[in-house]
Amino acid sequence: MNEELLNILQTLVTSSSPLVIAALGETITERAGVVNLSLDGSITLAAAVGFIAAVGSGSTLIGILAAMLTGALVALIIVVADIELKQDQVAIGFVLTLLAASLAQFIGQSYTRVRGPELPFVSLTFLKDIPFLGPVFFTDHNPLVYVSFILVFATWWWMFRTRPGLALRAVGERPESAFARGTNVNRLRYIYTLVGGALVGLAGAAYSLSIKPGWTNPPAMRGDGWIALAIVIFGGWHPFRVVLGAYLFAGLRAISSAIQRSPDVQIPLVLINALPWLLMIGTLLLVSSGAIERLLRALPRSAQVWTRNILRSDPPAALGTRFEEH
Amino acid sequence: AQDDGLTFGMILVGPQSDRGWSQAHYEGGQYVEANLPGSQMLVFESLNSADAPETTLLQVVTEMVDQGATLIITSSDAFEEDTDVVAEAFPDVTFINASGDNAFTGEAPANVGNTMGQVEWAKLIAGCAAGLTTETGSIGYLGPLINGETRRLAASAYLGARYCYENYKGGDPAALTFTVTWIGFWFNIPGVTLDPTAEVNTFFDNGADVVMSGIDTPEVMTVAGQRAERGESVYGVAYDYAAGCDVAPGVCLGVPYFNWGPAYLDIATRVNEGTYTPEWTWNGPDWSDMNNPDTSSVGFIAGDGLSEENAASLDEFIAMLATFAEEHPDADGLPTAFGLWEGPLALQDGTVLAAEGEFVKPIEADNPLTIWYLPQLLEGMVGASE
Amino acid sequence: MEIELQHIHKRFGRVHANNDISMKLRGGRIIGVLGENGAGKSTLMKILSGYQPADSGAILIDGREVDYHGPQAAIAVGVGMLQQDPLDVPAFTVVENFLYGQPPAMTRREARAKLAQISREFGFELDPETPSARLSIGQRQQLEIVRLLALGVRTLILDEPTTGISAQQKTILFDALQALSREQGMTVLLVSHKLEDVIALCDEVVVLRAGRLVGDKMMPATKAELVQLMFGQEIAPQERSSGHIGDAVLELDSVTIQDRRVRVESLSMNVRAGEVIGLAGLDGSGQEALMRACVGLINVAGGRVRLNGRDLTRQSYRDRMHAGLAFSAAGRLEEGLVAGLTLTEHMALMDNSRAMIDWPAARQLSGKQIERYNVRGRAEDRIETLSGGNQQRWLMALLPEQPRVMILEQPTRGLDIDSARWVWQLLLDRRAHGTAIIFNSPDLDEIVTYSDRIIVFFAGRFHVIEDASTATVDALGHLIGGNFEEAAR
Amino acid sequence: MTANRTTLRVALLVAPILLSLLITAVLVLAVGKDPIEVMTAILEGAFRNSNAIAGVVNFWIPLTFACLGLVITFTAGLWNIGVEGQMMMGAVFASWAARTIVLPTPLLIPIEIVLAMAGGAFWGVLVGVLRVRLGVNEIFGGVALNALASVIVIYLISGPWQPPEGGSAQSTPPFPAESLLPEMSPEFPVSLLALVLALVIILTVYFALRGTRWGLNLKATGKNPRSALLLGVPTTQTALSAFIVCGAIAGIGGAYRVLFTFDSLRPLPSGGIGFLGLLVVLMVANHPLIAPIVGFVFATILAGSTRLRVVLQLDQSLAEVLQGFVVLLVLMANGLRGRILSSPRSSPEVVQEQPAPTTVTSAAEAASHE
Ligand SMILES: Nc1ncnc2c1ncn2[C@@H]1O[C@H](COP(=O)(O)OP(=O)(O)OP(=O)(O)O)[C@@H](O)[C@H]1O
Ligand SMILES: Nc1ncnc2c1ncn2[C@@H]1O[C@H](COP(=O)(O)OP(=O)(O)OP(=O)(O)O)[C@@H](O)[C@H]1O
Ligand SMILES: [Mg+2]
Ligand SMILES: [Mg+2]
Repeated sequence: MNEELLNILQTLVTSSSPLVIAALGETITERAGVVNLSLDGSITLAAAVGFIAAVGSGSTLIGILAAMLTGALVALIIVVADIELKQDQVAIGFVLTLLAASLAQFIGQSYTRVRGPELPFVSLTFLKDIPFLGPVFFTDHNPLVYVSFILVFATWWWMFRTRPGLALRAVGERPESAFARGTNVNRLRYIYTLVGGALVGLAGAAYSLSIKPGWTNPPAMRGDGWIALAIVIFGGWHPFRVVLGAYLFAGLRAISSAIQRSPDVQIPLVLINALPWLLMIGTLLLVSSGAIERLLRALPRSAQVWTRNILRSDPPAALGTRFEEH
Repeated sequence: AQDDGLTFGMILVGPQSDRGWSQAHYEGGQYVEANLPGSQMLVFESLNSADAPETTLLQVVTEMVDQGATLIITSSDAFEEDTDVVAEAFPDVTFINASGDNAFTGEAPANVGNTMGQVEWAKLIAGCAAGLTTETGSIGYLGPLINGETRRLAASAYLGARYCYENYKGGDPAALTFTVTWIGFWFNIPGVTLDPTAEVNTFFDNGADVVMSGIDTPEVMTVAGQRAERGESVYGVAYDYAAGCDVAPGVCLGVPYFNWGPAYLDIATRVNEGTYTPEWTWNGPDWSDMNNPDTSSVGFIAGDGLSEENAASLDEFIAMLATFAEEHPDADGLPTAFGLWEGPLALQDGTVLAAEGEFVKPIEADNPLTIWYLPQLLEGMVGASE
Repeated sequence: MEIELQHIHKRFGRVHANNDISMKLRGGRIIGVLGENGAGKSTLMKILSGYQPADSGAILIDGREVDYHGPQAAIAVGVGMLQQDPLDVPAFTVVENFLYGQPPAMTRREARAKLAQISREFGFELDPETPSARLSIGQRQQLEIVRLLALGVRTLILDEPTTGISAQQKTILFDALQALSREQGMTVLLVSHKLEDVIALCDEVVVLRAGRLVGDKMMPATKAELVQLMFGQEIAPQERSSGHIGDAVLELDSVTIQDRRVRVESLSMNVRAGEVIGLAGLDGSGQEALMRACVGLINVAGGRVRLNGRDLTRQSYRDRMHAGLAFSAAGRLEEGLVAGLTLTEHMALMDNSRAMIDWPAARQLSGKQIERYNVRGRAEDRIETLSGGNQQRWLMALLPEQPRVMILEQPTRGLDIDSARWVWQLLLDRRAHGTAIIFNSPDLDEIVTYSDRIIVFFAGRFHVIEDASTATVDALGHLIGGNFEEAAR
Repeated sequence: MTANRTTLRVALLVAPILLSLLITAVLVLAVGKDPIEVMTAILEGAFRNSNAIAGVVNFWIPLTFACLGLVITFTAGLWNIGVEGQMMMGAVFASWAARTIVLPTPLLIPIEIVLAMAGGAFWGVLVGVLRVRLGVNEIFGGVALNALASVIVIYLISGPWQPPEGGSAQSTPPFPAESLLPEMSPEFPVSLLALVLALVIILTVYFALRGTRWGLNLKATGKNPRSALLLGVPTTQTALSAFIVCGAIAGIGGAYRVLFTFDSLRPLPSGGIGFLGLLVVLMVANHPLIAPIVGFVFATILAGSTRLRVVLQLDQSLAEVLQGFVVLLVLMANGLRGRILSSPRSSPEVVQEQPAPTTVTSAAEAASHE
């Protein structure tokens, strides 16, 4: 196995871990029927708060907790505005996207480029010796990367293999049915929105405590929140596909930057920056019903069924709607 | 609005604490405050399209003049054109645009001057440190946007690296890979520039073991530090700011930097006395002590990452440059030649820049084939020229 | 198990949906709950089953007052309700739907076993691994009944359970309900507008009107007696009507339709002026697809659609409307009326002749139509504040006066007998002027009563009954279950 | 009872504004500055002389264009986050005309404005096609197209349109004087033409929404595209037309930035004003006449905040934080009002009109039914 390739993949796994964590968090939230649109702002704010707390306390753990709390707090505003105040989730989420980013910039001012604690790098014994997988997945990552691995399986298991998972999915699919079975719909929406928000916050900490350590203006993770939201859709709200989407995205991004270095390619440098966004639209097109139907029309009938099944990405049926008991 | 001293405005493109270009200017301004009695600095940081897209230079200058500023320093080539336009509206205020050349070319109004440091020297030294240290024979250079300034700095680093790789380390200069990646601006603006963190990682992943920073901010050192902590033997070279190595001292080979204090103090003093006539200056190092904060406009501080043996070679190299500089003294306040910029040298497309035995001219009106206007990277370097 | 309701009150804003209702329900009986639209039947049932709290009043079970919040609590004391649209989770499989809500200790395997056991008992066929989105309404009802029984329910409430299921499924359902009450002593409450079903099944009926309990009666009773109880007056049974049938207006020429759920292959038919064609079939058997293909909401995969000889096959919905088709969909507020717009705004929307809107004219026209269609509401009211029956009337008022062909999905969906007759009166008026009508309905009675021709669909296959006067509800019931061969014999 | 309710309504209108000022004050105190000085600096920055007031108006004009465009898309139930990119493309097209076409000012300006409208409309229709034809939610389409517009602008500045002496990725060379919008007077540097155009657009949008068939189509499509379609509204065209018209109006805002504010094309020429417009329109529940009024307040804060940085060394983000909190808290207070006022006795009134009931993932329902 080519050493350089392993290096590149290892870096990819590290650098996409915040995307994985944030997209999983949003998957959980949206599975419960709530849209937390604020990701691009709340990741940034959590990164800032997490870093400041880590600098203040000297402990990355406290930084991580502060970041998770921040993410949960932003999510709390959305769910309170939705359930208690009957305000549109998307509107509140959008306002929070901007507000959280500005707030991050404000509180981060005096921490710009300050050196702070960083997460250590850890390799997993035994696992790191597995050929290929070892060097890529289990060597020299910060602990949050391993947390992201665990989260993928844990969310899948919780959603699809446990009884509370049934309730979680039911709340996002058909809240009336959940209510009929004694599930407290809005309480679950509170809980999972907060859990999802905390994970979004964790993603912020992964940035400011390791992947892009410290605080800078403009924040280095700007834009990734939108990418994470798109990955959730691409991933069809399924943890495995979501994580696949995150890696795919990071991989394509890496390839695009490799193209820039290739001497034969004469793409104006700035246009390379268009690639992530073209990718985002491309991935959404791939799973959007309108585009699928257009695509399918060109295919033979036999291919239509499995194409539809692979690409289908149905949102939880009650996503973004409000539930009132009476 | 004080009568007893000079109020001057310092407009920065990045944050005043960016551990790079903007902080160096900010500290230059503080140096003026400390050494020119009664002087007071007004600062506006992060005037750029990402942080303050709604704010124009005109608005900022208006506010500063309102507060009594009679000298405005716009500290980036990003402000070059705007400075000229705004200066027309404030004929009684003196403007200094750092790194621009419009006072030299005559494009600027009468109240605009320029100043710049001859950091090319320091870049030669930094390149040498990289060339001495690399084991894989692959050096990465993280560049900002592409223009004459950034090309000549990257090229200086390359010349230094090639020279030392060949002459001290005994390597084959043809086998030395020197790759330049441009991110698109002086610092990271997500969505606008390439992500410097990712680019540095890519350099290292692809076999480079030394990466040199050409941008305003210290991502190169951050990533190199992280990599070293994971046990890789990689190194970084910082840029712009004297304390640039602090980010990751153990892997820092050194930092070529600007020291704006002396030049700004000189200008501010003369403006305060009413004796300043706008001009273009390009200030060199104080070869007796490159790192003297009161006399040297540019400097190089070697880092802890440099081995003892290589440090010795580097000192030898610096001494050689100093001798060269003594032999080619500045004339009319302008440099006459830079070390290692000696033929045969060709541009990437093969155009001859200097024939055997000739020196490339540092700057000349209407001559693009000079160091200041360097139109392409040099032959032997990998990376886009425009 | 004996249930007693005491002085139940429930208000929604100005509407007094349940007004001082008291009644006693004995176990082992099937009780019909009757009343016109908006009488308060569903409200009362929801209160009894914990879906809604009463404003005041008490519920006593076996003499002890219960005070529960939520349906799960009602189930715990033995009262379960089967909603008209069964409350399952479409994305879940049958076994997941069954398991969800059972005691936490139950494992997937136990759930599977119990599901199979109860299903077998009643002759239900439920594959545990099928997603419930793929089940018919009848099967989803069965699933819900099994689920409630597994939870130990002793009183079962069913709100209009017989619309949209086949005759076979209805037989299975009724057999099951009878078994539950006769053999297991359970109380069954059946809300229904279908008096035939009530007569066939119930031991007793209670009647609500305008929120009050206005009568109860032990069965047997005749349909006329029940109508008298419900409306306080007799309503003459609707006569089979037939108007003057003219030339073909709408021609379908080997039309093939493919939608997500079904494929209808090569259907040819001429619809003639003044003709009423009824489409029968279970949900999603092809009748909706056919109607939507006629108006251009679904593309046809093959064949031609012509109106008065003009080829419409590639025309858009709007062009077809201009050409002389009119369409109304089953979901009033989903596909038809725009919640948030006033009656006048709806009226203005129908006039697309000018770029500027003449508001005074639109208001005036609305006023006229409100009067003519006897709509209870004002021109400036938002449409969603009207009751369902009045919304339906406004939908009719918006339809063009004399289209060539009206294509109507379930024109009397959810309406009581009186309102439904009124709607048909309006439709037949138009038909008398030569408009052809194509409609579908889950109510086979309605189809038999009003159609000149009937097309029965089953899973995309179809069977045409040329002379509707020969059809009976019973025969249709078997046909919609797919027994085309039997019918042919 | 009614008196009480009126008090409550007023209280719920004022409280969020006071609360956001309070939060901002706490933030200011936390960084060791004086909130009163901050307010003074903002107000001085905005109103100290006619020149400063002109600065406010110069933010208000493009903001108003953005707001009125957004009123149209929100009426159609569309979340046009792409407005920022539409402004940028308006700026790009206007810049092209300014750089390329040589004509006297009175002839050139109309051409520039028409081209700016075309540019904005073009960028709008891309979001629209993605949404109604291909099922990509307009929020994501908008975010991506904003980024693409920004990349295109930077490409032009640092590539084909760079200054002769080489790009610093900051600006094109200044446009010829004939191509720029003239200012009213040196003491009040505002473009009269743009000001008049803004007022015309406000009234046009207001009356178009109230009195035209198109306005009613927008409203019906926004509230329920399926029903609207079945009632004969061409929903796809209506949604696309909303994007086009919004893009065109926003494009004028972009043109104003390059033809008046900057005199050249800059990175991010829209300057975040499109996003600010979204906040304003959300806050005023999509009202075409109130939006410009609230917009003026926001423009004041924006213009005044430059002084904050010079005088008090406070980051510009403070102004954004203040604006964000105002909008957030006003929305929350609206909800609170709905909650308090819909007591069980009164009929369940439809809680205050809110733009854009669409959810993030509801892919082009309108389209799939046509
Ligand atoms: N969208 C998907 N992407 C990747 N893998 C998937 C996806 N869906 C299912 N799988 C794979 O299939 C296995 C079963 O997944 P899942 O739990 O979703 O299915 P199930 O248990 O059969 O159905 P249910 O969703 O009802 O639980 C998983 O272990 C997973 O590997
Ligand atoms: N959630 C609610 N909000 C407001 N009004 C309601 C609500 N539920 C019912 N109503 C009103 O209460 C009255 C009784 O409604 P209910 O649904 O109980 O009637 P019903 O007898 O079941 O009628 P139908 O035969 O049409 O099903 C109606 O006027 C209805 O509009
Ligand atoms: Mg110049
Ligand atoms: Mg009912």
